[in-house]
Amino acid sequence: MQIYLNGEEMQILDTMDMADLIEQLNLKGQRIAVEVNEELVPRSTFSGHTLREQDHVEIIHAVGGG
Amino acid sequence: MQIYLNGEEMQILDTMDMADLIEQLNLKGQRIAVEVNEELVPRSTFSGHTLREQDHVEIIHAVGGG
Amino acid sequence: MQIYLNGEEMQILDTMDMADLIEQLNLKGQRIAVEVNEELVPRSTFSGHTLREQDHVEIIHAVGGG
Amino acid sequence: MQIYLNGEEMQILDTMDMADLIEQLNLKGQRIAVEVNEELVPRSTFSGHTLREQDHVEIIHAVGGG
Amino acid sequence: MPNNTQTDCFSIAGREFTSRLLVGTGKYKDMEETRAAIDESGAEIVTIAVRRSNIGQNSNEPNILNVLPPQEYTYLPNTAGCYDAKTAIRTCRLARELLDGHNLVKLEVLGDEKTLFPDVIQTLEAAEVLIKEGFDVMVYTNDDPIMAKRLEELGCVAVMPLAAPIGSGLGIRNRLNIRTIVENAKVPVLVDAGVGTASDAAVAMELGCDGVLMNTAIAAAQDPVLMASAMKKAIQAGREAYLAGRMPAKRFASASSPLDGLFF
Amino acid sequence: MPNNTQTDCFSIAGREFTSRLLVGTGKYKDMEETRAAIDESGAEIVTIAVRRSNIGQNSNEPNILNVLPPQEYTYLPNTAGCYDAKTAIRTCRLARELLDGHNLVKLEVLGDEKTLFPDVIQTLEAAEVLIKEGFDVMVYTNDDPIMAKRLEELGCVAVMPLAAPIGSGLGIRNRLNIRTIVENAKVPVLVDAGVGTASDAAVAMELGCDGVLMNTAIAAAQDPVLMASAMKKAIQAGREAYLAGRMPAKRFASASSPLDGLFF
Amino acid sequence: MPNNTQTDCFSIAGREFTSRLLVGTGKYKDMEETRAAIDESGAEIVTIAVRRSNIGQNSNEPNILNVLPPQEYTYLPNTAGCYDAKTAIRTCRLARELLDGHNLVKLEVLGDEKTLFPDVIQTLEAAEVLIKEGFDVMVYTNDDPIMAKRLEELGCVAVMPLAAPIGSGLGIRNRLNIRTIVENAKVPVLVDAGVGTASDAAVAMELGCDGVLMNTAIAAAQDPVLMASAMKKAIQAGREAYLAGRMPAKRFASASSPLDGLFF
Amino acid sequence: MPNNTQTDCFSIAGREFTSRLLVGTGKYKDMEETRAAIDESGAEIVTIAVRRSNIGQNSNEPNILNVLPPQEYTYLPNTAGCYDAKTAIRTCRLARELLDGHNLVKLEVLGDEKTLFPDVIQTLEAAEVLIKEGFDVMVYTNDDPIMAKRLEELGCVAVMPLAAPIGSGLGIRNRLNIRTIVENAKVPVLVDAGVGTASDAAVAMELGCDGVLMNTAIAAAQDPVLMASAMKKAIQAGREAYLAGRMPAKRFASASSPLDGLFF
Repeated sequence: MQIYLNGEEMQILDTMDMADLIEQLNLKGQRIAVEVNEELVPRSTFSGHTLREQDHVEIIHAVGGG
Repeated sequence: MQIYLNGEEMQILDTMDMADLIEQLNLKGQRIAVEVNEELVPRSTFSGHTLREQDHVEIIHAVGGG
Repeated sequence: MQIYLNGEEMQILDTMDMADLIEQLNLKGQRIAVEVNEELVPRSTFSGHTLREQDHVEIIHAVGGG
Repeated sequence: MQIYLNGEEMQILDTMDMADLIEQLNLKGQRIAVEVNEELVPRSTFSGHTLREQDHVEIIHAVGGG
Repeated sequence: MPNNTQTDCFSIAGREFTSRLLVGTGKYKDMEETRAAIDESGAEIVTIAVRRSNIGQNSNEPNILNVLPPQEYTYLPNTAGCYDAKTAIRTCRLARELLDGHNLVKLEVLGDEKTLFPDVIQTLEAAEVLIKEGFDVMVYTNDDPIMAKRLEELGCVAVMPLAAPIGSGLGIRNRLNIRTIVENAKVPVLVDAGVGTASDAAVAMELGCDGVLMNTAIAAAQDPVLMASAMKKAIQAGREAYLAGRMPAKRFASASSPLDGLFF
Repeated sequence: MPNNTQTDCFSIAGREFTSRLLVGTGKYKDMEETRAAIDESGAEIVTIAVRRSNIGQNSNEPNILNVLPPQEYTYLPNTAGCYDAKTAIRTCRLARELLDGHNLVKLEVLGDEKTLFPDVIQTLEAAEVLIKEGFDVMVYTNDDPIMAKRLEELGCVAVMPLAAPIGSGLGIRNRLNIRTIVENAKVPVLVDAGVGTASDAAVAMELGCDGVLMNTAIAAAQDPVLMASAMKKAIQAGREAYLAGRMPAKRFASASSPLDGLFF
Repeated sequence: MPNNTQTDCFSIAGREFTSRLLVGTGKYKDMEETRAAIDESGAEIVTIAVRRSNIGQNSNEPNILNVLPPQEYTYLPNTAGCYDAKTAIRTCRLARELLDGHNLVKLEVLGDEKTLFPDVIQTLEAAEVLIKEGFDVMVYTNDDPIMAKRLEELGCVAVMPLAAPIGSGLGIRNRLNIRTIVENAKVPVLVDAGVGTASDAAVAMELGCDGVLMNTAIAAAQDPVLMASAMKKAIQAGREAYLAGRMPAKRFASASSPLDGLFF
Repeated sequence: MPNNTQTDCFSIAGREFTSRLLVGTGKYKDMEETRAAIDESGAEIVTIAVRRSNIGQNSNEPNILNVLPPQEYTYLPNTAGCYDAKTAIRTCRLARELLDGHNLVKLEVLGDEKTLFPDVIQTLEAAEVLIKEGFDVMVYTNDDPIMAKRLEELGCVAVMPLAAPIGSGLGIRNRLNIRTIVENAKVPVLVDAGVGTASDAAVAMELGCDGVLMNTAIAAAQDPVLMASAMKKAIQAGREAYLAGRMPAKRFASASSPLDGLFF
């Protein structure tokens, strides 16, 4: 199915949950935080958080800023 | 009955309407505006506007200010 | 003989006095003032003020300034 | 004879020289400098510098200042 | 001002004005001084306050509305003393009734007594209601360009940032903010409050303001009438300087007399 | 200005003047603009420079003395461009001869080309000689109160401290010094040089100066004639504000509308 | 600082800090310079931003959190770039999740891109929600004392008025407002944004601020590491001067050397 | 200051110094406070005055020279209180004799008691004589760039323009003049007099001055020792900021956090 990852279209398997996505993106264990459709998805709930068609997924990290 | 006129207690006849009050106060024809219980009372409606026990009547005029 | 007029070399007749020079320069009657060798030469003394070889003559006028 | 010491009249022996005066004032060895009649008197010349009637002697030292 | 005088008027809520000096009518010694100073100022718009009429004590002192008759002046009733939207709205309604439907008001909702700075939240709330009720709102605000823009977008007919605290006479504390407000605005911007002397008023106009509203600077001068004249001229001077386009400032000198033709 | 206009003139070397704005005549586009701007300024005293007459090149352009005739204006020939006492003295002598004995001069002896600040040592030297020779010396100086006093004691008829470098338009850099000079002086004090816009001129007058001399601020404005009008009004405004006695500045606010009679 | 150093720390949301200089981590040439400058600054609190992780492009450049490890620094994630309450709230939630529940945030909700001034209405709205959700909110605001008080009353742990527009380096435009905010506040007041050089930071502290937050003034200096050192010292100097109690300013002079004992 | 500390010393008359803060020794409560404050300031050069020794009254109070021994401090005897060249010269000769030939002096010849501004004419005269007699003259002057240059050309080893009247604490009244003096100078330029608090000292250094000489700002603070520490840091901060090269000031904002990677 299709989702949007950080604003870009992306095709993923219908069976994937957030944990799978993070894994596939090689972001496991990295300092990130995730939003789906403007709602925060706590890390603790990644596995089990099923993704839906057209979900807007945002994966963010820290950068230098003032 | 008792009303409050510009913050002061005042005894008036139960039959009085606003027109009567203004008359009694010798304010007729003067540049004033009137509020009862924080609601504006247009000059056009003075006669007929009956006063009630405990009404808070404010009669204001223009003064110098900046 | 040679003099310097407003910084420029100039050849004049040996017999010339300041009045002659002013005349020759068509400056007669104009609002000017004259210096020779850094000394003021009053208008009243033009005729009779003989010029000498190498005299530095400055003829000045008024201009806009602040 | 009379001299002026730091603005005050003072009687001293006619035979006194500057070294004697400094001694008498218990200023020997102290950090001071001396003027007589507005002229500096080097320490090296105290003995031998004879004082004269009406001399104005100034003995100065260092103080806090900015 | 040379030829273009006639053309240099400005309009508030459809009314045209030629004087860019707006004055308050408070703090004067008496009505006579009030009238003399305001005449001298050349002001066309004068602020007034509404207060309880002192009933009974049949004071013979003339009312401000007689001293400054409506044929000669445009009244700008204010909401001075209001610390919340509700009282400000009540005040405006009373003022409109008092003035037979005159709907031009100066809205000020104050935040505290020490600074008399506006409470911008309450100000926005009151402005919204008053505009809905058909008032033409000239609004007193702080010198925040963002807030000034919001008030304009809400429909205020003029935005009036403070120069400094009301009655402080400190002059324009933040010229950059005033200039930015002016550059952003599509409605007239008037500096309201804080002007202390003539040069302050000239500065406000040189920043591009459409006008200045003041009271204490005139009323609290040792000679209010003479200061009124000074302010009138300062406003014109600042306006003309703004229109004339000032010379660029340079760090170093540049001679005013020609360098050529020197004879030494 | 109300009634006391007629009384508010000032005198330099026994001559009475009503306009406190003195203007230079340099840097204008042409003689027409020069005349128009100076008319608009209302100036009575105008500075001029003396330079080599351009012999031969029979320029038809009118001379400044014809454009600004002596019946209408008091000339103030300057010594612009002089970097030592000697050339300044020569310049003044030539100017006096040129103007049939007119002995009012503006003495400026410059220190360097970057700042055009005065060389006060050479200025003192020149002033002494010129005063001995009967000149009425209006002297350009820095804003040092001590030097201003020396020049007054020497016999200068007016002391003219700079506000900022000539032609910089930076306005009054050091208000305290100007105020101190004014307080100490028994002769007229005029700010000379550095004014950039109308409010600068008003500030100078509010500090108590007797007048302001400027050139570039008017000539280098985008619209010199309009700026001349602005400066005229700013000088009057600042003067009147000074005479009127400004309100004291306070850190905090003070309401302009009465606190009693509030109905809420 | 002499003896009372140890005692002069300040606390935000129950955390104690000794450095009153807070720094941003943006705009540096690279991570190395970032680290060097921030080390030199002595800052204990550093702001960070949250942005989309650049997925795929497996950039080896170290992450800011590794360069400035949490054992050494207290993070202050900001909401830079947010123009409404909603996005600011989302940003704070993500930051808290990212930092394992760290709930100290810098809230800024911007009004426009030209000034980057805050939208105080949206700021109040966001602050209310965030405080309810348990965040410790250090809030960026304008220099309006009324608004500063509202934000404090709402429960913000620190109020951070701007000195001038973010990244402008214009210094403190309105000292009176900052001083008034400090005098009214019961929570720490930090100047945030607008500082350009060391003396600006010292002035902020002399006004009584508890600290200063800056980024561009250090990062955009020609030598950021040296400027970081300058800022560290300036903050300390200003703080000590505030505590030491400055001499009163007088208009005129007062000799530093004794007048008695003069021998001439 | 990072690595380049060691290299950042400056020299006066061939002597090298690392502290750019010079302090006076007057106006302190007692010698103990004098010593404590001057220690804290880190100053290497201290001014002293010479006065009549109080003969007879065998005061046990220690002499300033014992409190601040010559092994630890470089003395800078001043001519405070002198209003003409002659007394200033006498004072310097006495000081040199007093200090066994030490020929570094601070020359100040005052113009009046109200401003304590220098009499530059008398100052030039005295400087010329003193330099001929082999003194190293650090000279107090006004902020006129022309005069500063003359004094340098005469051979003064340092030029010390005032920031404001001695003991006024008004800070730097005319930054442009100080900057111009610095840019023109080939000898050290130190701001002398007028500094009131730490930020004033930082500003002086940011303008490029080589140092600052002060007395009242420290001695008249409520806590002189703490203020001495503040001044020490402010001087270093201002110096480092000058060397670091400050960011350019811009009128509008520029974000400190990246604009790309925004997720909303």
